[in-house]
Amino acid sequence: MANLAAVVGIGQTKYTTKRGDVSIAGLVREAAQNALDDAGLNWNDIDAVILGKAPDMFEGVIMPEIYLTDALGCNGKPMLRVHTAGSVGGSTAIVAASHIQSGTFRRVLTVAFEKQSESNAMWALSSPQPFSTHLNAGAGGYFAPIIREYIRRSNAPRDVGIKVAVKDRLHGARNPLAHLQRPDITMKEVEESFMLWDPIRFLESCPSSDGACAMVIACEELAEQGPKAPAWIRGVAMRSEPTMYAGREEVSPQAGKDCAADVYKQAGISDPRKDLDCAEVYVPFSWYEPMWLENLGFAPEGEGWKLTMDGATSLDEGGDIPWNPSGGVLSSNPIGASGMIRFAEAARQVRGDAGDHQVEGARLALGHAYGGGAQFFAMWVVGAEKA
Amino acid sequence: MPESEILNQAFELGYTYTRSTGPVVGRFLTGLRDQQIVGIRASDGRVVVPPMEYDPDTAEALSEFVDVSDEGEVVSWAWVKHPREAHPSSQPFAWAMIRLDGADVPMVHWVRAKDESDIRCGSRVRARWADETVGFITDIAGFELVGE
Amino acid sequence: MKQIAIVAFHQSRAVADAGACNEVEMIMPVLSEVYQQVGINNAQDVDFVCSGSCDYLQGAAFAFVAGVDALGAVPPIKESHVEMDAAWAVYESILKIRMGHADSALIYGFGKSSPGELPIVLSQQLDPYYLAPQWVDTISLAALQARLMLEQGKLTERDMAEVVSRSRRNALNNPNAQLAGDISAEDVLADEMYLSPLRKADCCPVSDGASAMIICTVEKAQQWGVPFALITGIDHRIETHNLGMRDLTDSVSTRLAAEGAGVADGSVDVAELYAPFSHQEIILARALGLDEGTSVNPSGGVLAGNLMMASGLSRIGEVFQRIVSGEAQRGVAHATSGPCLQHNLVTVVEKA
Amino acid sequence: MSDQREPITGIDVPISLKYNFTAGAGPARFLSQVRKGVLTGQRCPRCEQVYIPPRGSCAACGVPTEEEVVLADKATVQSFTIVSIPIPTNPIEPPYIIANLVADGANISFIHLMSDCVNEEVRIGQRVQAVWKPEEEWDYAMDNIRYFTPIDEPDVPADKIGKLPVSGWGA
Repeated sequence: MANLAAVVGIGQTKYTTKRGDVSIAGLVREAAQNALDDAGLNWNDIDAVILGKAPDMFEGVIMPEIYLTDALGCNGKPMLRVHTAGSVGGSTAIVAASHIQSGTFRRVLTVAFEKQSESNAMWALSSPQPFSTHLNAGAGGYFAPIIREYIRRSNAPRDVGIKVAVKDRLHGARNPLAHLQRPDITMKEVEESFMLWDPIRFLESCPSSDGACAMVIACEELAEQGPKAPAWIRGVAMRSEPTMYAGREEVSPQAGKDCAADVYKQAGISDPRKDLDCAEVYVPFSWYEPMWLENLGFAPEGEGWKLTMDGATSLDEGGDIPWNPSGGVLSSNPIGASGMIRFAEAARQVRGDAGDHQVEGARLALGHAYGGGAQFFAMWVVGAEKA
Repeated sequence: MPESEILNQAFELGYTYTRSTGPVVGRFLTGLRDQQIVGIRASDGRVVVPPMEYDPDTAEALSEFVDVSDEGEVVSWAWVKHPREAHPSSQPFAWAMIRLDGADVPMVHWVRAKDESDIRCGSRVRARWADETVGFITDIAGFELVGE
Repeated sequence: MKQIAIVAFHQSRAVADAGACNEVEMIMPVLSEVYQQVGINNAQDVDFVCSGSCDYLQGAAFAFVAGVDALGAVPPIKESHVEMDAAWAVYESILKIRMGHADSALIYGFGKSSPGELPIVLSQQLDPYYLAPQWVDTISLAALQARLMLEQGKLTERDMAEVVSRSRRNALNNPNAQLAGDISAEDVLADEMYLSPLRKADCCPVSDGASAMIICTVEKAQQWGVPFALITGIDHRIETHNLGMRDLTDSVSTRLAAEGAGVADGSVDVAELYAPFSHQEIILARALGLDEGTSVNPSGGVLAGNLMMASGLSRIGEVFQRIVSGEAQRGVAHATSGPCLQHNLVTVVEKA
Repeated sequence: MSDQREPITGIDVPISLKYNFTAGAGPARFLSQVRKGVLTGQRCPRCEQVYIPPRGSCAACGVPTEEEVVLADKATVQSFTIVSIPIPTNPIEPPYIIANLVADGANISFIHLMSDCVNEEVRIGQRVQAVWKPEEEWDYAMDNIRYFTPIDEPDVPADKIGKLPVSGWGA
């Protein structure tokens, strides 16, 4: 049996296109310091640091934990660097939790970041390799055909993606840290926005952000002594499958289904829509909400879009299972941190500490991240109670 | 299985990153543009050049800037007989750890010397400023040996 | 704390250029060797997989993703990755086993360093404002460290040459070594300086290759019915990035990790140290408190072949092999990362 | 040297690293055939699925793919996107169609351009064929095929995509 562990401190930066006022270290440090302050701790209280980010090429700093040691108060301590593509923020939190759940440490700091303004993610993802077809059209180009296939199978109306785009931006307007602040966004505006990778429109895509997210995770004894309510980690799961293999189900990847089943089992969840109070799910293109609603078992296959259209996932429409109350990846996307933000926002909800985007009475929440060609999954369930 | 040909192709991973510096790194680079070298005082009182943003021992954010000399002493050095293309000099040169006067912690930069035998630990060196200083580490176009 | 058993290890030959061989093709043969050692089919038969690699070695983002294609990850598997030497993947895997989420784990590391100019590529792991833009390569930084040792009388050029000579001679018995030969310290000293005070032989070669390991609970090892050794201690520490604020003639982080791993709790028969430069082996041996009784780098160490991102894992594997063969009872493996030994991991492996 | 210039808050840092890329053994065998105008897949000895372009392993089974299978240059549209933004390092003018195509005889899609078609009429299940560059321009590259263009064959039902024999789909 794993030891109990809980999130006792959460720190984030404001997400924005370019944090021109800080160095890379300064950005990472800001989130880490905020997490320590939130936990009422100082640097000496931390036993180890676990760092995550997406490819080093985004900032052009190889193995940045080496340079970030001093900013993260890690001189003389263990430092681990995780990289699992877009799911990395989630995986990093899970690896950090394992430092406590294994009984090896009592309190660790975990941080994930991306300073995308230092480069251009599209560039780093599209850098041509010899002998390959130079047709890499970025993440949108990869996911658009999969979305098209989802629409074909489910017969979903064309405005589902538009509705998600509006819903998550309205959620984001409640979250002062969100990059996009669009309280006035309309369906018409999204519909009329430029079609980038048909069927994905500009406003149905995530922004490119600078930002960092950090958490302090502690053992049971120390978590109970903290100044604020802990978010107890009730289940952790990761799954991977290859990017391309014959017969691969790309619309609803098996790795996502298995990962969800695993984390639900640990947390004692049999009906995720009923048992969970809210979810922070990695939705970088709006159509991924209905797709993940099905993949994660919130709706039967082919019917995820109905929940979206019924307002079930909307805070503003009083939905029963709000998805991405923080605004989600569609409102802020510092790639390497995006997964950890989902995990941290889930924790904020069950701590009752989510401000204007608090889901009333949230006791159990899902944090979700995915990466690569929708092949790497990381999920956790956090709760207000230990079990 | 048929034998594979070996297919090679050169490629360049080239990109210009636009880095924001934050106040500490920015202050140092601004100093370089003005041909001034600035360090920062660590929690134990030592002056560190170039300035670190965070103290390695206490993890505290540092902020007390200290002007130091552009002249100092070689603490360690390595002789590059065959410079690499990326290196700052195409002539043989020395990488060095240099403790500037007024600083306690040596910095890594390079030293211009004709021959390996011209340099030793304890050699005095002075920054040679680039013709145009722009606020970049290469504003110091290497250090030159100072006659004793 | 749950005891961890090492049950399988394999390393590919360290070669200067793996030629027409991509990541997957480099990894698959190594994995199939470790599968055979415990009698399993593929990664489906372990509970967790963790790898270590670095995108910049071959200059492609997400290089590690290709590694998954070598695993047989259908149906999906529990898998993770560190952008570090795979020795740290061992560390992550041990945590997974200790927390009860896995009974067994497959770990692999791979690196094809030959396509780029490795010492220059690695200069970009330095701080991005002061050092990386100067393109200070890793060999030059190690040379600055060696000079400090020499100046302070902490070693002589002859001491370094003896490390090289022993490495080359030991490597004669290591079929995976890239550099091996019966050369004496005098032979080494007769060579000209490469990057003074380092001679070429003081520096590890650039190699391509991969290695893999399987670890598990003792119960699982007994179930598999294969010889195993125990990991009785593991710890890793990083230290300040500022080279000027470190005592480069010592390795404080190695000392701390050795203490955490319990190196001093018994005699050390064998030590495999990830010392990419000869003088660093001496720094490490001192920091670990090793004495005459310890056989250091019997494989030849990384001076005989350095699989970036896998060399640290291979050090653990080399010690494991010597213990299960009965050559040693207790050994220490070390892995490093960053310039001038900034980050160090120490593992104690003992006879079961 | 005091001056009134603004303090430095940002710097441009050029990073350039040179590599000599070597194709893997599986990809090299594939590219050698493409150079001769032939598309070859590689069959997994375990699950018998045919991969193109081969990357050295069957990703599902984690075993080397060795047996080579000559494929048709006819394919089926598995899915596609109409791209309206220019792609860095990509000279093609938008809007253009990038499709996931499964060649007859293969069990997995590759991406390629579609052209000589009405963008609005492109659909999942559509039949297409390669339009090759002149033979004298052939190199070790998939862009020996300039693009794929629709052909007059009935659409393939979704559940048959990726399962056609090399002899193709009844005309």
